[in-house]
Amino acid sequence: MKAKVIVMPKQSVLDPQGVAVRDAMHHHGLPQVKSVRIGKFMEIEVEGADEAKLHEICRDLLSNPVIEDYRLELQ
Amino acid sequence: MKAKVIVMPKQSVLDPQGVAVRDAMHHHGLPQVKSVRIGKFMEIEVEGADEAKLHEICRDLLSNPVIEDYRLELQ
Amino acid sequence: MTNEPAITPDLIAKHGITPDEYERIKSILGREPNFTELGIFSVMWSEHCSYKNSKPELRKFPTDGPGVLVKAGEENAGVIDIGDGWAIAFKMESHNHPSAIEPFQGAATGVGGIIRDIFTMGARPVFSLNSLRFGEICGDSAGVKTNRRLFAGVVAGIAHYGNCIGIPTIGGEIYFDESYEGNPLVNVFCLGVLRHEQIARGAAKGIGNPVFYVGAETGRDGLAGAAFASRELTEESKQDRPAVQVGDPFKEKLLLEACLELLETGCVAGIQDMGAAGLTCSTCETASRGGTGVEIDLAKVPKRETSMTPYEIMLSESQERMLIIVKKGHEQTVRDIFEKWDLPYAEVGVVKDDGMMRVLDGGKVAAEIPASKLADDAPIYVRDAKPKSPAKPLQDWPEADSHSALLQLLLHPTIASKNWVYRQYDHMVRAGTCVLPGSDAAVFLVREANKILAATSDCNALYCALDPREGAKIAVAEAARNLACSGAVPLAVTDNLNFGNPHKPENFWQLRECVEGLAEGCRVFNTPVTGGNVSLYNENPGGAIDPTPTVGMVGLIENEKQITTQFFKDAGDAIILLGGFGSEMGATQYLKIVHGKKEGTPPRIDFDRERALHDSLRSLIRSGLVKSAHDCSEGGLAVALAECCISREKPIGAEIDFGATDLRLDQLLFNESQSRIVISVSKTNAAAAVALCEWRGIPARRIGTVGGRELQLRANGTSLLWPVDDLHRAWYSAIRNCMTE
Amino acid sequence: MKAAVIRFPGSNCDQDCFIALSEVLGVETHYVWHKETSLDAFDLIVLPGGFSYGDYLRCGAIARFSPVMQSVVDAAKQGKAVLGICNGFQILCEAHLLPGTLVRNQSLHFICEHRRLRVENIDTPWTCATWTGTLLNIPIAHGEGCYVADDATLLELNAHRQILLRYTDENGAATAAANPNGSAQNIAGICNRARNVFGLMPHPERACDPRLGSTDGKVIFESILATLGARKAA
Ligand SMILES: Nc1ncnc2c1ncn2[C@@H]1O[C@H](COP(=O)(O)OP(=O)(O)O)[C@@H](O)[C@H]1O
Ligand SMILES: [Mg+2]
Repeated sequence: MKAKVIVMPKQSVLDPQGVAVRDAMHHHGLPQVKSVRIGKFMEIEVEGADEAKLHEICRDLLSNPVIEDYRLELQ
Repeated sequence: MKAKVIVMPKQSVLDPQGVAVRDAMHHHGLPQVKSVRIGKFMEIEVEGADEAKLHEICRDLLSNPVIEDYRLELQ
Repeated sequence: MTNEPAITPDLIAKHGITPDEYERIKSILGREPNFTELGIFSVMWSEHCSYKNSKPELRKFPTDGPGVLVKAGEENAGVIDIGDGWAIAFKMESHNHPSAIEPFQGAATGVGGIIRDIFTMGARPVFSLNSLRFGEICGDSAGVKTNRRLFAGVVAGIAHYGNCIGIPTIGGEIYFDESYEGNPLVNVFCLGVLRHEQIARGAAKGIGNPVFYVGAETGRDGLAGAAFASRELTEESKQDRPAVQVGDPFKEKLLLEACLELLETGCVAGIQDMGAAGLTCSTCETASRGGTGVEIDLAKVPKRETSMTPYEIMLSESQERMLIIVKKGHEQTVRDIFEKWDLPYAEVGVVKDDGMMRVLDGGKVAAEIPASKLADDAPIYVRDAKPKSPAKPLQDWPEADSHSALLQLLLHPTIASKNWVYRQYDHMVRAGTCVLPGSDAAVFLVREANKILAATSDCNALYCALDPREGAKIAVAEAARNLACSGAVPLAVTDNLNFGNPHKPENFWQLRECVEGLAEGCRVFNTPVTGGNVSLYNENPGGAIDPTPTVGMVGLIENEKQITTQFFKDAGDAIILLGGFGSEMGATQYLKIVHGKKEGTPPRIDFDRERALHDSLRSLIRSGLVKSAHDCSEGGLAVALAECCISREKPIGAEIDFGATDLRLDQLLFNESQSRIVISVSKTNAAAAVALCEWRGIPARRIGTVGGRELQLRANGTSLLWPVDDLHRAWYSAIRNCMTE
Repeated sequence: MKAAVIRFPGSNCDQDCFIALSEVLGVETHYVWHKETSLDAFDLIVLPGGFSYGDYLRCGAIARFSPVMQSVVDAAKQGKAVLGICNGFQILCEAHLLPGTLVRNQSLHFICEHRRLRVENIDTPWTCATWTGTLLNIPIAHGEGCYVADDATLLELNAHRQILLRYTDENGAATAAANPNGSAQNIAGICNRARNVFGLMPHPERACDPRLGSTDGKVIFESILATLGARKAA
């Protein structure tokens, strides 16, 4: 089974990396870029784990709930 | 318009962070995890850019073809 | 302003404002405050900004001296002369509560804040220190795991910010003790260098001068963080926490360079960083210092988020921002420089002559408060103080096997090598670090001034818990001793007072005792206090933290030949103990770590003796006799000797013979009596060194010889032996091993 | 003879490089802001360490597109001496002036400490003032210094003797234990085929003053200055 986890900085929290990349894109001939937010993408290969446990781990280990949100997709 | 870019380490490249996270997941009561790979997820808010230009930026700026592959999705 | 909440007693209480304080606000304004004004008062009158509970105590510090160019409290940081037209500005600041919530960002933004305090003075920041306290990190319990997470996160956060901005973190201290569980202490120190004529002021001078906002855009980060830092952390407060501030060291690096470049042009009339209480604090303080008024329009403030209210903008604690008052006619210079550095900037207001802090929102008045009343007329409270019953003197204690006790001490994270930490810090950038972390004090060459500085931070909070006054005195003495051991003469002090809730009389008493102890110590060593920080409400469900008045001390080394390190150098060198064997066992790490007891009377400090000891050591160093010097602190003589052997890249052994003493072996080896230093000198100089000290009235005694692969201690007819490679391995990897458990 | 130290937003070893070149080695040195577009006046171009653009995205990824980089590429193509230290090395890789790239240290920690480096080839302008096999004591300070390249590239680097420095232990053995960051074949520094572009993770500019404990870094600057005729060979 494959699990995909996307961890993104919360909307209200500053994402300095996203800002720097947005500015770089502007200089790169893409002034149309309004905003960039950068998070993590994790591909997890797992054999028969239950979803509740995966959610728990997303919350406790893979993301930092104080500043990040996560999304878990199972395939 | 929203663009999503996923940048992942190439299969052939070592991903020490993925390994560390896999080990941590084992300690966390998920011994079933076989492998973890960690990349970047970018959400780009852009007004009317052409797709070719976005691909160019993915290749030149947002990823490093020596070690990474990217995927671009437009919405 | 239509949908602003009504001012109810409940809302007032939520802002941490008492009914009396509310009356005071009304009399200042001559009317009821609006919502924005209420928020402004609440942050400015929080402990964090107003020191309302600690100010009368802080007045006890000596702040003056021949070298003091800017005194504590006048500006963001004090400034001290170091000769030849050069000066230094330095200060310490806490970020305890933010780090408890989000260790990485909490610590990172702490570093960012103290760096801004320094370059606001016109100084170029050249190095940092950090003083940290956590719960225990070795073991398997959930609590210990949390402590490890906090510790790892804080260290990574400090590394992230300091490394990226390119200011070396060259020293510090770390203690692990259960009293900090859930409430770690993160105190960060930064020092900058400037020419006398470059001192910048945080005053809004010159009626009609434009006011610029520069740096990062304002978002809803850390709304009212200062108020948050001024109350106890509870599960609830952790829930309703403000949006966490995220540091951007890259932006701060640009801000630092741009501000220094702008200051160089001479067109700045006043400059002030936006730290705690952000735009609120910077506008009313500059106006108050300048004896002027400041009017700003929030519509012009660069913002990151849409539809922010005046309340939110004024209380935001977004990082990496500054307020600059520019001499009229020089606006273009500001624009040019900030454009060069790709930084946001905006002209947001003007200096007025009416003494008001006036906040407009697109032309409409959103807040209007007499600036100096807001900044300087916060209520001041003299809290009740109730002495804690003094610690019982130690009568008797069990004797442990001294051989394994030494190992146990060296393995404890409080005493073990901190390389796991400082390897993560870039401690060599700016090419000035002459003595790297791992010796008594860090030594830094300030190239532009051709001056050599030494710096250390110290505080044994176990002593302070058992006797706050004596503990605080020892903190100053130990800092001065660490500087003496590195060959330096102390110049000045900054401090960070970390205590529990001041409404509890015993906590307030501890604060007062510690302040008086620090003040006495600073007088003895002629080290005025240049500034510092107070952090109260450090509590966890088990009670207040151990009182922790951290001392940061800076000294000057006359000549590069006098730079001295703590490790033994060459086989055959003579080892000399200055200050005698000591005997005091109360509050020692031996009792705590080996016997699990935090008890007894801490050692006493005799300042005359201590000063004479430093003077003698410095004169030995000046005459070129000393090859190494290391003081006895936590763990006593045995730990000091072991550190002399193992705290360098390649350990070296020593053979020590104490002869027959009238002390029990564990007492001889592990007592923590003060005013003692281990030095090594070449064999031929041994007799001269001993004679010189004795002539000055300092007990000095040759106790052994450097060399071999073992540390051997003989006393009272017994002999103990440890291979130095084993000691080194244990001590060097202890923290790493705990962290990878 | 003139040297340029490029300043990117976020460079923080620019001053250290400047001092090493100008004060220690006596070379006329100038800072060049990243928005400049000409490097014609210079014989030696140094890309210093630091965190250009905060090292956001990838180290060196954004700096590579700074206006000055086109001139750096042109200068390199013309055979001018180009030196990248730490972040400068990362930028040179991103700009494809050197093969391969630098990724996160295997330990995932930033590491700052002195390290032993073995000189692998003295037949270059950067190492000609020393001997093959010499061990240098020079600090490293990086979080992303693990050099990676595909096998073909590594073969090529070896075949053309482009690997100039390797991490070793005190005895000069390039063991896994002596590798601070997991870099391929213990690589600490490489040059291009033409040998005029050199990138290394360690900081030679921090090892030029005896008061800082080591002067082993000087030999790299002395080599290039000797090559450029600014100084007699040691
Ligand atoms: N947090 C830290 N950051 C950097 N260096 C540290 C830190 N903690 C301790 N060190 C360094 O480790 C060495 C030993 O520290 P410590 O045991 O507190 O010394 P002392 O007892 O002489 O005050 C010192 O050089 C100190 O600067
Ligand atoms: Mg000491």
